[in-house]
Parts: sequence; C-alpha cells; structure tokens
Amino acid sequence: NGCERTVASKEYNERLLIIGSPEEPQTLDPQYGLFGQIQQATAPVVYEQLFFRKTDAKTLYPLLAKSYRMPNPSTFEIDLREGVLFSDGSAFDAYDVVFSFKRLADPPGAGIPIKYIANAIDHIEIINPYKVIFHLTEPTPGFIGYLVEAPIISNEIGAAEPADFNNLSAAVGTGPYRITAWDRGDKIEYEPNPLFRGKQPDWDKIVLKFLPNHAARVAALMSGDIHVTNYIPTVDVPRLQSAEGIDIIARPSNRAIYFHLDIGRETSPHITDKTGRTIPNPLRDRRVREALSLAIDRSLIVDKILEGYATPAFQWMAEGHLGYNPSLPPIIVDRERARQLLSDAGYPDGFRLTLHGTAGLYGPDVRVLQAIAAMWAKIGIDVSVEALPPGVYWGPWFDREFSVALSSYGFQQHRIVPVVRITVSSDGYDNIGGYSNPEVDALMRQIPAAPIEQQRILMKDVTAILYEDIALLPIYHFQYVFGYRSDHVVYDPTQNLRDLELLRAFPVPGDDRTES
Amino acid sequence: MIGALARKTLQTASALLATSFLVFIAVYLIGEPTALYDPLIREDPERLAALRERLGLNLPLHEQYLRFLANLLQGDFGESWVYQEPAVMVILERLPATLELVFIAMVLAVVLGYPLGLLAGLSRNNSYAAFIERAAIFGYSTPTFWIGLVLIYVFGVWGNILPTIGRGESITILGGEWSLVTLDGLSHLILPAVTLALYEIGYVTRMVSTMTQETTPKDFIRFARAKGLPQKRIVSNHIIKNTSIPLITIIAIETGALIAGSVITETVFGWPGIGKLLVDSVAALDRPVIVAFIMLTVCFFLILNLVADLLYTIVDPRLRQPAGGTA
Amino acid sequence: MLTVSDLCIEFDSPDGMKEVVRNANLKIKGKEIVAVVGESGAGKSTIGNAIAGMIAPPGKITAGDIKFNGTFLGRLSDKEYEDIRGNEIACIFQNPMTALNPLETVGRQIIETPMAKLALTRQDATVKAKSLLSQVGFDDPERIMSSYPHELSGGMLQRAVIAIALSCDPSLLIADEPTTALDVSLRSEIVSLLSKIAEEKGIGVLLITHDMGVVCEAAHRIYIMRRGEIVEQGNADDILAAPQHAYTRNLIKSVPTNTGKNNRMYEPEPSEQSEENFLSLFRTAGSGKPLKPVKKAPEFGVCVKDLSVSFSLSRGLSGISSKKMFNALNSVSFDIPQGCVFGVVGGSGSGKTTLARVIAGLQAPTTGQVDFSKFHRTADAAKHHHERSSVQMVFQNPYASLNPRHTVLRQLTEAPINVRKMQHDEAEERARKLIEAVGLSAQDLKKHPHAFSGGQLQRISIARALSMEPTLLICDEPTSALDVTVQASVLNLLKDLNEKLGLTIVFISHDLPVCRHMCDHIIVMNNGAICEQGDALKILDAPQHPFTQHLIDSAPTFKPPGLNKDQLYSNTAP
Amino acid sequence: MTFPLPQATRQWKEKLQAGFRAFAGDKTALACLTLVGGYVFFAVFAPIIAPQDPQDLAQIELIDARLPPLSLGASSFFILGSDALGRDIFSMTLYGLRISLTVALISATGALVFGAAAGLTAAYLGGWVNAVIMRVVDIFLSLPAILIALLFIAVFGRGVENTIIAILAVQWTHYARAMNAAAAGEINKDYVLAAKLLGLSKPRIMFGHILPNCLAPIFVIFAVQLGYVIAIEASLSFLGLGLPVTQPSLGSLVADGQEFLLSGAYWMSLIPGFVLLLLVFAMNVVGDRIRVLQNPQLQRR
Ligand SMILES: Nc1ncnc2c1ncn2[C@@H]1O[C@H](COP(=O)(O)OP(=O)(O)OP(=O)(O)O)[C@@H](O)[C@H]1O
Ligand SMILES: Nc1ncnc2c1ncn2[C@@H]1O[C@H](COP(=O)(O)OP(=O)(O)OP(=O)(O)O)[C@@H](O)[C@H]1O
Ligand SMILES: [Mg+2]
Ligand SMILES: [Mg+2]
Repeated sequence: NGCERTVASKEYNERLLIIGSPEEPQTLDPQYGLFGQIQQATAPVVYEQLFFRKTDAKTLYPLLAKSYRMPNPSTFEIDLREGVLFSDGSAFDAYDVVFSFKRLADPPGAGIPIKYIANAIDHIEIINPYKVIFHLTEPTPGFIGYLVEAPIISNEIGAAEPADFNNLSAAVGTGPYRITAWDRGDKIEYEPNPLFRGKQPDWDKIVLKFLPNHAARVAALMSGDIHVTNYIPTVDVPRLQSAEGIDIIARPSNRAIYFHLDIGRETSPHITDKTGRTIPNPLRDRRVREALSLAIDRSLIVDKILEGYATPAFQWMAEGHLGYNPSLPPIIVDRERARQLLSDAGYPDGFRLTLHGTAGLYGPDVRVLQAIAAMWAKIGIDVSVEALPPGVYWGPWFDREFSVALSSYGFQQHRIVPVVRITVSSDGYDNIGGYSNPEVDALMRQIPAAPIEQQRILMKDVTAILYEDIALLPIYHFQYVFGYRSDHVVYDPTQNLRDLELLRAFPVPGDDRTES
Repeated sequence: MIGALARKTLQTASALLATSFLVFIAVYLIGEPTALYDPLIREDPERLAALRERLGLNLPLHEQYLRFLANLLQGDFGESWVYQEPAVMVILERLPATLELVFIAMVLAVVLGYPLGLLAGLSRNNSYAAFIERAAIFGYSTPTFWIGLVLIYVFGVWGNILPTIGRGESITILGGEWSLVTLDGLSHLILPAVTLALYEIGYVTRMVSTMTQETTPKDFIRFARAKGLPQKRIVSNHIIKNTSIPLITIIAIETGALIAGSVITETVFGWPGIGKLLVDSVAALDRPVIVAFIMLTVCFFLILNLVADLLYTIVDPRLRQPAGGTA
Repeated sequence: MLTVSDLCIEFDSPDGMKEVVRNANLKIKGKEIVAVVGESGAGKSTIGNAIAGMIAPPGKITAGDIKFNGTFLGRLSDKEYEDIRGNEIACIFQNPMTALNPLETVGRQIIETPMAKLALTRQDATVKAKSLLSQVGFDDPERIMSSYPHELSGGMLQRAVIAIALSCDPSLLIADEPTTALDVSLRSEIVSLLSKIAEEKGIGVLLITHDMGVVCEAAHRIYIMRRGEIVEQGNADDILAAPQHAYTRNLIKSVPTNTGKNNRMYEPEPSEQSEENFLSLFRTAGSGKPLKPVKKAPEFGVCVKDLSVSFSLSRGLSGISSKKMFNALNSVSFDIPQGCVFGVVGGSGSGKTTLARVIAGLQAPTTGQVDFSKFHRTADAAKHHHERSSVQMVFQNPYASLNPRHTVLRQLTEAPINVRKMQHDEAEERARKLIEAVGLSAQDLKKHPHAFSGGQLQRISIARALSMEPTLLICDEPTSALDVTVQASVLNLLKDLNEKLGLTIVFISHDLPVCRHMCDHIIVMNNGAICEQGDALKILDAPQHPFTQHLIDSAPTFKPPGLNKDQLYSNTAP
Repeated sequence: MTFPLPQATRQWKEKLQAGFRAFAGDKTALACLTLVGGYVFFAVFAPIIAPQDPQDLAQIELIDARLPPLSLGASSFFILGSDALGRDIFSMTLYGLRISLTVALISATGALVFGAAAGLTAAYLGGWVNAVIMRVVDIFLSLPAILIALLFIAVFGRGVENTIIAILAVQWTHYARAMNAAAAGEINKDYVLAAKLLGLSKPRIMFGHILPNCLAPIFVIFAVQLGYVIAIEASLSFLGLGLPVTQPSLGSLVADGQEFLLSGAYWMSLIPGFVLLLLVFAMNVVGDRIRVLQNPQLQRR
C-alpha cells in the first residue's frame, strides 16, 4: 500500500538519500512562486498544506486540517489538527493559517500578491485556535485546490522576506524534514524534523544535488553518486534499464506541447509565398490548418524523438483530465490528402513560413521543431525553423510576432479552465493565435461558475470545437521519466509525481499524513 | 605618483560606468523578463503592473539607469529579480567555489605547462618535444564537455575512484566557504579542475614553447652559453624572463576569462560556481545580477591587468621609464 | 694550447650553402696574444665562434679540427662543451650591445658565471665582479652593477662584457673586437690589461681586431684574413715591417695617419664605380644640375642650446617614487654649421650617443633645445625637414637598428618608395648601387640582418641612412667595426657627399686620426659636458683642455717599423 | 606553348615556390597542409560530395533517426550513421565543416586583425589613446559571449554572422592585450627609432616594422583560438545560443551529440568531433610552421 517504507539496501549502509535534479530553486520561500517553479517540489517535506492530494488527483486527504465543511458554496469551515509543532518549537494554530493566506495575498516587501487566491477569499474568521472559516467573495468550485497549494508557514516569522527563508532563519515548517543547508548551485540538505508529530522518517539525511547536465546526471546515477533523478533523457532509458540496480518509471502528465497558429490576422508576419512576397494569411483557411495537422506524424515523433516516453496528442487535454474528449478520433498522417487540401485552398505550390519555438526549454523541443518542419516540407511548404532561447522567446510570443509558435502548458487540474479561457477566448491574453469563436467564448463564460460535474461536460464540448476548428496543433503529451537505484530506495507509486516532487515520492512521510 | 593613482582610479570608474551602461542597454534590448518569472502574468494586468513597478521596469530606461546609479553610489547593486536577494550577495556566495576551481586550474597550468613548454621549446627536434607540442594542441582543442564526460565516465562510473559531482565539504574562512582546505573538498575538486586545466596547460605549454624557440637564437642567449652557463641556469636566469611577457598576458586573461567562463565545466560537474549563475541570470534576464556580475568581472580584469602591467615593468626594466620622447 | 687545422665553415644563404671560412690554420700558445686582422666579413668572428662552439645552425663546420689542450672540440658533447666554456675558453662577443640580457642587471649577469662555474658565493662573486669592473676602467662599479644594459653606453657595455669574459679566469680568451666602442685612453688600458693577464696568468688571447694600433701594441703574432682565407701569418713585427701579401700591404697603408690632414682617406683600390656615377643617385644631382662642390655656409646651422638630459636612476618598484637622477648631458651648447663635418669625441659614457639622439629627435631633452630654424637655406628644404627624413642617423649599434625581420632590400627601399614616392624599380636600382658603394654585393640584398658580420651591418645601416638623401647625417661611430681599407672607402664616400652635395655630418668617433682627416670642427666631451670645441686640427694638434690632452696622449700609435707613412701617402694620395 | 609571365607575377610565383619548398622541409607540416587542403576541398564541394543536403528539411526522414554507421535507412545509406532527426552524419559533417571553417576563420582572423591593430595602436600612440583603448579592452574582456550572443539573437535573430560577431566581440581583446604588451617592449628599440627617422608613416611603422617582431605570441593565441572559437561556438550551441538549428556547424554537432555520447549513439558527437580535432590540429601545425618560416632566425632547421 501507499505506506510502504523505504529500506536502505545493504550496499548503501548510510541512511542517506541523494537526489539529482537538473534545476535549482531560486528561493526557499515556499510562497514565493506558485506557478510550477521548483520550490513547490522542495517544499512538501518541509511545509504542509491544509489538504493533500495523491496520484489520482481526486482523493483529498486532510493534512494540517482535520476536516472541512461547506455550509454554503462560499463558506469553508475547517477544523485544524491540534498539537502540531513547527520545527522551531512554536505551536501550529489558526493564526498561522490566517498569516499564511494573508502573506500570499499581501506579501512582505516587494513580493507580488497571488491574486487568484487573494481575490477568492473575502476574509478568514478565527473561531477558536483550531477552527477557521474561509469566507469567499463568490462561490469558487475549485477553492479546495487552492488549499492544496498553499503551504502553511509560521506566523512567528513576521515580515520575513524570501532572503530570510534562503538563509534558513525563517524556513520553519511542520513537515517531517527541515532544511539544514543550502549551498547555492550545489545542494540542499534536509534532516528529520525532531518535532514532527508522526513517526520519524527513514532517511537521516536527504541531499538534493543540482546537476544540470543530463548526461552527467545519468552517469552519476549509474555510478551511485545519486540515488534518484528525474528528467532522464529518453535516449538513455534503454541503457539504464539494462543496468543493474536501476529502475525507470515514466508517469504521464497533462503537459501538452502544442502550436499556436496565427488565425486572427489578415496577413501573418512570417508567412509569404515562395518568392518572399507577403500573401493573405493562409492559416485562416481551415483546410490549410488541417493539411498542416495531417502532415505531422505524431507517433513517429514520439517514437523516434522521445523513445516512446510521451503520448501523441490529438486533442489538447490528456486522457483523464478535465476536458478530455474520448470521442475525438486520432489523426492519421495523410500526406496525399494534406497536399490535396492545400491545393484546394489555393496553395498547390505551398508557401513559406517560419516555425518559432524555444530552444532547450522543453526537453527535445529543438528536435521536435525540426522534425515538424521536415514533415511540412514534404507537403510542399518551405519551412524555416527559429529556435529561440527562453529569455528571448516569450516577449515576441506575447506580442504576437510569430505565425506558428510553440507553446506548452502543464495543467494542474484546477488551472485548466482559466488557462483554456485565456488561450482560446477571443479576448484571452494568451490567445496569441487570435482564434475567435463565439461559441467557445460563450462556453468559457459559462463554465467557471458551473458546478464541477457540469464543467466536465462543457469542457469536453470546448475540446471538440477546438479539435474541429484546428484552433491549436497539439503534438504530444509529456511524460515524466524518473530513474532510481532500486537497490537503495523503494518507489511509492501512490504519490503524486509532478515535475520534481521527488522528495515526496521516495522518502515517504509519516503514516498519519496519508491516512485520513 | 598620486596623479598616476588618481588617473587610474578615474579610468577604472569610467570603465565601470561605461560597462554598467552597456549592460543596461543590452539587457533592455534583449527584452523584458516578466513573462519568464510568471508565465501567466499577462492574464492579470494589475499584477503585471505591480511586477513591473517592483522591478522598476515601468520607468523609462534612462530613469532606471539613473536610479541604479543613485543606489550604486550607496553601494547598492539592487536586488536580484530572480532570487530576491541583494545581487552582490548572490554572486559572492558562489564566488569561492569558482575561485578555487580557477586557482587550481591555473596553478596546474603553470606548474605543468611551463616545464613542458620549456622542454618542448629547448629541444625542438626531439621526438618527445614534438610529442609535447602535439599533445598541447589536443589539450586546448578538445571540447570541454567531452573531457568532462570522459573523466566522469572513467573515474566515476567505471573506476569509481573519485567523486564526480558537486562540491565537497567546505570550511568557512573570511566569510567564504572554501572546500580547497578539506580532503573531501579537494577530491571533489580534482576532476573539474583537471577538465578546466587541460585547455590551460595546452595553452601555456604552447606559448612557452614558442617563446622559448623565439628567444634561444638571440645573441644574449648565445653569449650566456658562451659564458659556459649550464643549460638550467640559462633557462632560469635568462629564458624564463624573456618568455614571460606574453605568458603574463595570457594568464591574466585566462584567469579572468575562466571566472565567468567555466560554465560548461560547472554544468557538467554540478559545480556551484558563478559561471553557471551568469548563464542562468542571462537566460532569466536578471539584470541586477548581470550588471553586478559584469561590473565585478570588469573590476577583476582591471585588477588582473593592473597586476599584469606591474609585472611587465618588473620583468622589463625598459618599460619603467616613460617612453623616450619623440619630437 | 689551441690548434685549428684546415677549418672550413659553411653558412646558408639565399643561393644555397656558402663557405665563409676556408682551410683556416691557426695556433695559439699560452701567454701569447694572437691577432686576427682582416677585411670586414672575412670570417674572423666565425672562426672565433667556431672555437667556442657557437656556430648557429644551420651554419656548420664542414671540415677541419679544433684541438684545445689535447681535446678535439668538435667531438665534445654539448654538456662537455658547457664545462669548457667560461673557465677554459671565454669569449668577448663582437657586439656588446646585444650580448647582454636586456631584462637583467649587468651585475647579475657578471656574477652568475663565477657562481656557476667557480662555485663562488654571491658575496664573493660580487666582490670579484667589482674588482673586475674597476680593472676595466669603471670608477663606480656599483652603479654599473645595478644598471640594466639599456642604461649603459656602448663603451660601458663593451667593458662589462670584457669583465664577464675574464670573470672565470679562462685559459683561452677569444676577444672579438674588444675595443671598438672605447675611447682611446680606455682602449690602451684594456690592451695593457689583456697583455698583462696574458703574461701573468699565462693565457692565450685570440684578438680579433681592426685597430692596427692595438695590433701593433699588443699582438705577438698576426693572422691576416681575407674572404674566408688566411692569407698571411707570422710574427707581428715581421708582418708589420714587411708585409708580403698585397692585401696586408694595403691594409697597412690605409691606416690613417696621426699627423697632417688629408681630406680623404687613403684608398688602395678605389672602387671601380666612379664617384660621379654614385653621386648621380642623389636627387640634387638627379635634377639635372651639374655637380658642383657646394659652398659651406656657416651662417646656416643647427643651434644646440643649453641641452641637458637626465635619466632617473630608479630601481625596481621601491624606486618609482624616488627622484634620483643621472645627468647624461649637462647644458651643452654649440652650433653645427651647415655643410661641415662636425666631430664629436670624448670618453666612453660621456653622452655622445645621448646627444646624437637628442639632435635626431629621438630623445626628449630635459631642458634646452635643438633649433633647426636656421638650418635650411630654402623654405622647401625646411618643409622637407618636417617630414623628418632630412635628418638621418647611423646608430652606434647596427644590430639593433636594423629590423631583424626585413631583408636588406626592404630596409633600403621601403623609405624611398613610401616616403619619397620613388618607383619600385628605381628604388631597387638605387639600393643596389648604394650597397655596392659600401662594399657589399647585390646578392646581399636578399639576406636578413642576422646573416651579416658586424662590419657589414654597419655599412648597411650607413647605406640606409644615405638612401634618404639627408641634409644632416648623424653618424654614431659609423666605422667602428670596419677594417681600415673598407673604412677608408666608406669615409671617402661620406666625405664626397659632404663636399659635393653639402651634406652636414655629425661624426661621433673614438678614432682620433679619422677625426683629424674627416672633421672640420670638433667638440670634445667628458662626463656630459663639452670641455673643448673648435677647429679639428687645432684641437688635435694643440689640445688645451687636460682631458683632451690626456686623450690624445694615450692614443695607441701605429708606427709600422721601417715604413714611412708620409711617404706612403704622398705616393698615392690624389 | 607558354606565354612569358609578366615580371611581377613571375617574382610572386618564384617567391611562392620558394616558400612552399621551405614549408615542405617539415614532413608533418606538409602532411597537415595537405589535410587542411583536403578539408577546404570537402568544405567547398560539400554540396556535390554529400549524399544528402542536411539543410534541406524535405530530404530528412525521421524514421531514419539514430542509425549507427554503415546502416541502410529508408531514405539512403548512412555511411557514418544518422543523427537524432535522421540526417546523414557524413553529409552533416561536410556541411558543418563549411560553416565551422567560415566561422572559425572569419572570427579568429577578424579578432586577430582588429585586436592586434587596436593593441598595437594603443601601445604605439601611448598616452590617453592607450588608456582609452585598453580600458575598452578590459570592458569587452568582461562581457560574456553568451550575453552578446543573446543580444544579437534577440535583436537580429539567429544567424552565422551574429555568432561570428559575438565571438569576435569577445576574442579580439585577447589579441589586443597580448599585442599591447609585446609592442610596448618593442617601441623604443633602435630599429623602430630608425624607422621613425626614415619618415615612414605611423601605420607603416606599426604594422610593417613592429608587428612582425611581436608575432610569436600572436601566432600562439591565434592557433589556440582557432580551436577555441569552434569551442565557444559549440558552447553557445550547448547553451542554445548558437547557430540556426538547421545549419549545424561541427561544433554544434558535437555539442548536440553529447547528449547521446553515453547512451550508445557515440557517432553523433564523436565523428564530427574527431573531424574537428583533426582540423584544428592540422591548422595548428601549419600555423606553427608558418611562424617558424617567417622568423629568419628560425628558418630551415
Ligand atoms: N648566421 C649567418 N648566416 C649566414 N651567413 C653568415 C652568418 N654569420 C655570418 N655570415 C657570413 O659569414 C661571413 C663572415 O662573417 P664574420 O662575422 O665571420 O665576419 P667578420 O670577419 O667577423 O667581419 P666583421 O669584421 O665585419 O665583423 C660574412 O660574409 C657573413 O655574411
Ligand atoms: N636610458 C638610460 N638610463 C639611464 N642612464 C642612461 C640611459 N642612457 C644612457 N645613460 C647613461 O648616460 C651616459 C651617457 O651615455 P651615452 O650612451 O650617451 O654615452 P656615449 O658617450 O655614447 O658613450 P660610448 O662612447 O661608450 O658609446 C652613460 O653614463 C649612460 O650610463
Ligand atoms: Mg666580426
Ligand atoms: Mg655611444
């Protein structure tokens, strides 16, 4: 079951776990960024939230909360766990909860408020030290998701800024571990929190090492210098699998790699005819978009570039996620038809376009770009590829300077609706393709307020419309590939494995956290 | 003397000013990083405005610059946009790791490269001299990541002799963390230092060998031989000094260049140095860190070059006098 | 002690290997001073180098043996040779100005040899060095020891090199032109020093020299060389009294006399090239005007006023702020009349070279000035002056003043082509004539400076200066490395230019007889000041200042027994 | 039937022949020169020799990705294997050679010319000119190539020219400093003074007289930089800031292939890498021979 303990194997006598990570957090302040930055990954063993979700993403377990009640759609009553201590010895109570949410809404110093949480909460009422009531500004179906996200910190730290977390003076949590050292660029060290309420964890020490070079990280896993790592380049998987003492896990995700197509404009900045003259934007014609989609062999890309460690994407959402529509058929490559469609649309000789994408942000993104360009070249389109470093890419991306632009979004369940809204609504900030469909606009206005079951159905409709209109070009859904020394650690498959949440997947925290 | 010092200071200050300005413009031209820090920020214009205001990006460029200068006068380089800590602290924290790496690499380069270069330069027609020369070429031409990966493979995966990743135990001296002084730290240092050093050893070897070849036919070396000086005295008393000016130059440049330029080695070995920090900061357009970093390296180079200039005059007495005036 | 038999040496040249020494046989016994005298470029230095094992590859000994105290030097390994050099065989290189490491103090370069070879401590070696330096005529050895080579004058360096050669008490000394840069009184001091140590310590000396006075005074035996071969040998007195070979006879005849004044040097074989032909190279002549001797115009001239030059004597870093100065020139004033040959003589280190450099504009004076405003007769010429090329200089050290990377042809044509806008062909033609005029061959144009002998380089640098048709030519010991015959032809060339074209010449020399014949006007310098100036003959015949008197008295005299010089001259002088 | 050559041409021809004869005195150098010649040949005729045009996306079949050397793929026979996208390594190496040679030669030579000129001018003119130039050098020394590369990419997009400029902007400083130091030791030597007296122009003295005497260290730096420039360009690729992705140079092939180095697909990085190493090696040997020949005192061993 989910509570299986990890055991140190004979080979590694020390109760030490070393995890290799390609990225390093920018700060240890668990509240600083909530948008997929890595500190979320390092936080969970140190800080706890009110609630906690496991792999299936559906079941909710209370963590610092004991239970909750929703007397009405905009009121959340929460009973808090008693007798919990922070690692500095102070007791956890309702004031810490209020402090934590206040800090999110109105961060100290120059911090940026986390608007969607701040806006959702009208005020928090303290009934007694172990009971709080969240009064929401309006009914918010996904609100519990916010509670899963927000780490609780101690109100003793007062006006502490990220720097105080970084030097560890404010890094005080209720979790099973505490951070004992952060050597910038090198490692973070965790040791058991002696004041943790549950059973003491198994590892006497966890070291999170930062190893940005993939090949070197893989070598370190092979040599046993690290025990666990993620983002294993798919090409290395076969070799690692055959190595003794190393196991590989791949977990599907809802991160889609897709392209925005410039649909909204009469002419597009990077599309010309083959002599370089500006032409009316061909992407406005659905037939052209379909031709582009038909020309892409998604399975081949997944097989050859990702070694099968990805899922071809024919619609935006991955299976099992809000908005996934099982009735939409896969798209089968058909170059003949693609050519036919192009010439029907009036481009028998094709045209010229530049494909823009990031360089090195999403694993093999550069290779994917080139592979797609090669596939389009085969239906008669002159494609050039411009892969830009992330620092340069997003500015022009937002300014709609591209015609066909790579994007990616790793959806967390509760974020799907807002993201879809801003991406495909006519007035969405992220709608850089300029796609506009009144039907979708109407649906997107309707969905947020709808109850969650209703949302599921409506989102499927949205997906179907987008599929039909070819508003975006999904390519594949990403998979997280982890490797670990099976002779040293035991993997707990029930844990939510997102991005870098390795700490949670391997050193399993105390029992009472996972049992409600 | 005072005048010379004042002039140097003035030069340094204006160099720094010019650098900060250049970097400011460069980062401005590259783009605005707000979207990097928070991909969904556009969703919320209010938050975007708040972020821009916090970073000072709402002001016109010249005002941003003036504000930066004003803070600079109080010794404040600003706070890192990414790390939310004083930029200087972010850099200084990682400096020791890089310094010790560079130090070891340069020491290796001189300690090994100099004798090898002399050996190759003095006996030009020997087979081992030819071998040294050719090996030196490979030393400075082989891509760093190859060397790094091969070393990791050989000493880590295969031989399992040396630690391949990260930095070892360190001790705090003068407010910095130094791993050079512990055994564990030293063992961690070996592979990355060797990786960096191979290039430098090749470079030094080649330079010394060439300069030795150019020096030996000179009259004063012939006269020294005619005096009956033993070869090693000729080398130590005459050749070394006469080959040293370009060597001082390249050592000064390379030391400085390594400080910012050991990114690849740092990346491969997971070494927590500032080269990687710079690359990350440039990628994240973290202007305060970039500006502080580059100003720091400018200072570093100015100092290195000052030292080099001083060494030139120590080596070559003819440089001590102001140039013979020409009418 | 030393036997050289059938020695042949080859060097490479643009046209393949060339034999520069052919079948040379030579013997030196202990206590003996053997002089090698001969034409510039004859191979004298090469023989010296061969004995010391210093032939620079690709040059090589192709035949013959050198036997020293029973060992064949040619068979020694590098290491064994190393052990012999310094304490057995010591060398004084011909060119002292490049023989010392420019980056080390002279002191360190003197003491390192005894420290290495005789295992002396630093203190002992220093004491020894100081005593050697005073033996070679320095009053303040301390200053010399702590000086760097560039801070010393030519003569000082030469003496330092002699001191180095003597520092390990060698048993054979190869002295290649050891006195060229020395003033007459020092010259006789050095000569008697050599004689003394040869006598007292029983060492053999191979003395390569042009100075017949020195030969006459010191040498026991003489070898005469010409074009790579030894043409005559024998006891000094015999040869000087009864030279057999025609070249030797000419040599002796060409030695300038110490009396009277011939405006020209005696040239036994005036060059075939007619002087008209040569002079026609020059622009003034080329413009079509008939060649007429130019009138001297003393009303025009260069005024040197109150010239002082001081160098800081700072040492190392501590010295950067110290203000200790050395005065190389002390308010010197004189006029150089246009069209005259203006001689500068004086002691070694008295500031002659410094003065020359100031006049040429290569060294900024500390105070005072050099005024050219009254030098030119026409505005045109004055304008020309500002393009610099109207003042040319022949540097004391020809080795350093020729760019080692350029061929002689380039050295001689670059400025005419680029500054005077001459056509390529014309410039090359002129270069050929110039190089022939100074006694070298057109083949030599293709070579680089390192392939020439000392005297040849000196002539190249004269040719280069002339290639610009200067109006003022500063010659810093222009013929110190030339044997008397070549010297005569070069000096006559200068004299012609002076007389026919009005070239003003500043002529720095230690050779008083030469000055007597060349110069119209003379200044005598000592310790940075002028102690006497005036008409050349007057000063040389009736010196007023004690320093001048001392100088003239100590000049080694060349009086070949049995030959009447005056008679010689009256026979052949034009 | 032969036509008499004009005098000047004949002289040049003779000089060239003599130079070549001298060069051939060293057999290794001659072999390396041949090798460099071969490289240039392959680079120039890459489009004719290469079985595939790796820059033409239409010729690429993803199905052929990562085939080992000597395998027959769907689209053609891969003599040296294929890369992660199914491009022919052999063809890519040939095309990469073109780009690398261009980038390396132009940026290294450009840096040499510009840097040496700046350093020499500064040393010769001295005074404030020297101060200004050398401080600018200090500044540029400190500007990281990645920042400049990023700037160019942001402002102008990716391109070979931009990579060249980014490399040049950083590398010229090395020559400038080395040249400055070397020239400072030369400017007061007699031969320079003599040249001044001859009335030669400043550029002529600087470049015709002083420069040849300062060349030794510059030669070494150039030799080292030839390899280094390719390495920087590879590093830029390594960091995603290099050449356009569809126009890989040898350096970027090596850098891109390193991901696969340990995973068995060694040929992607090793083959272009060895081609590169050999090229740099040969150019170094040739360069060193030229240095020896241009110093009359070292000529002809
Ligand atoms: N390194 C060399 N390479 C080629 N030729 C050389 C070299 N050294 C000397 N020579 C030639 O050898 C000949 C003899 O030179 P050497 O230096 O022995 O003459 P010298 O008798 O000492 O003349 P001087 O009195 O002018 O010093 C000269 O013609 C010179 O051109
Ligand atoms: N750069 C310098 N620094 C210090 N002292 C110098 C420098 N140059 C010359 N001197 C000193 O100036 C004095 C005059 O030197 P100069 O070369 O003018 O003598 P000279 O008359 O040409 O002697 P010689 O006949 O020996 O060549 C010498 O004592 C010398 O040591
Ligand atoms: Mg000689
Ligand atoms: Mg002098």
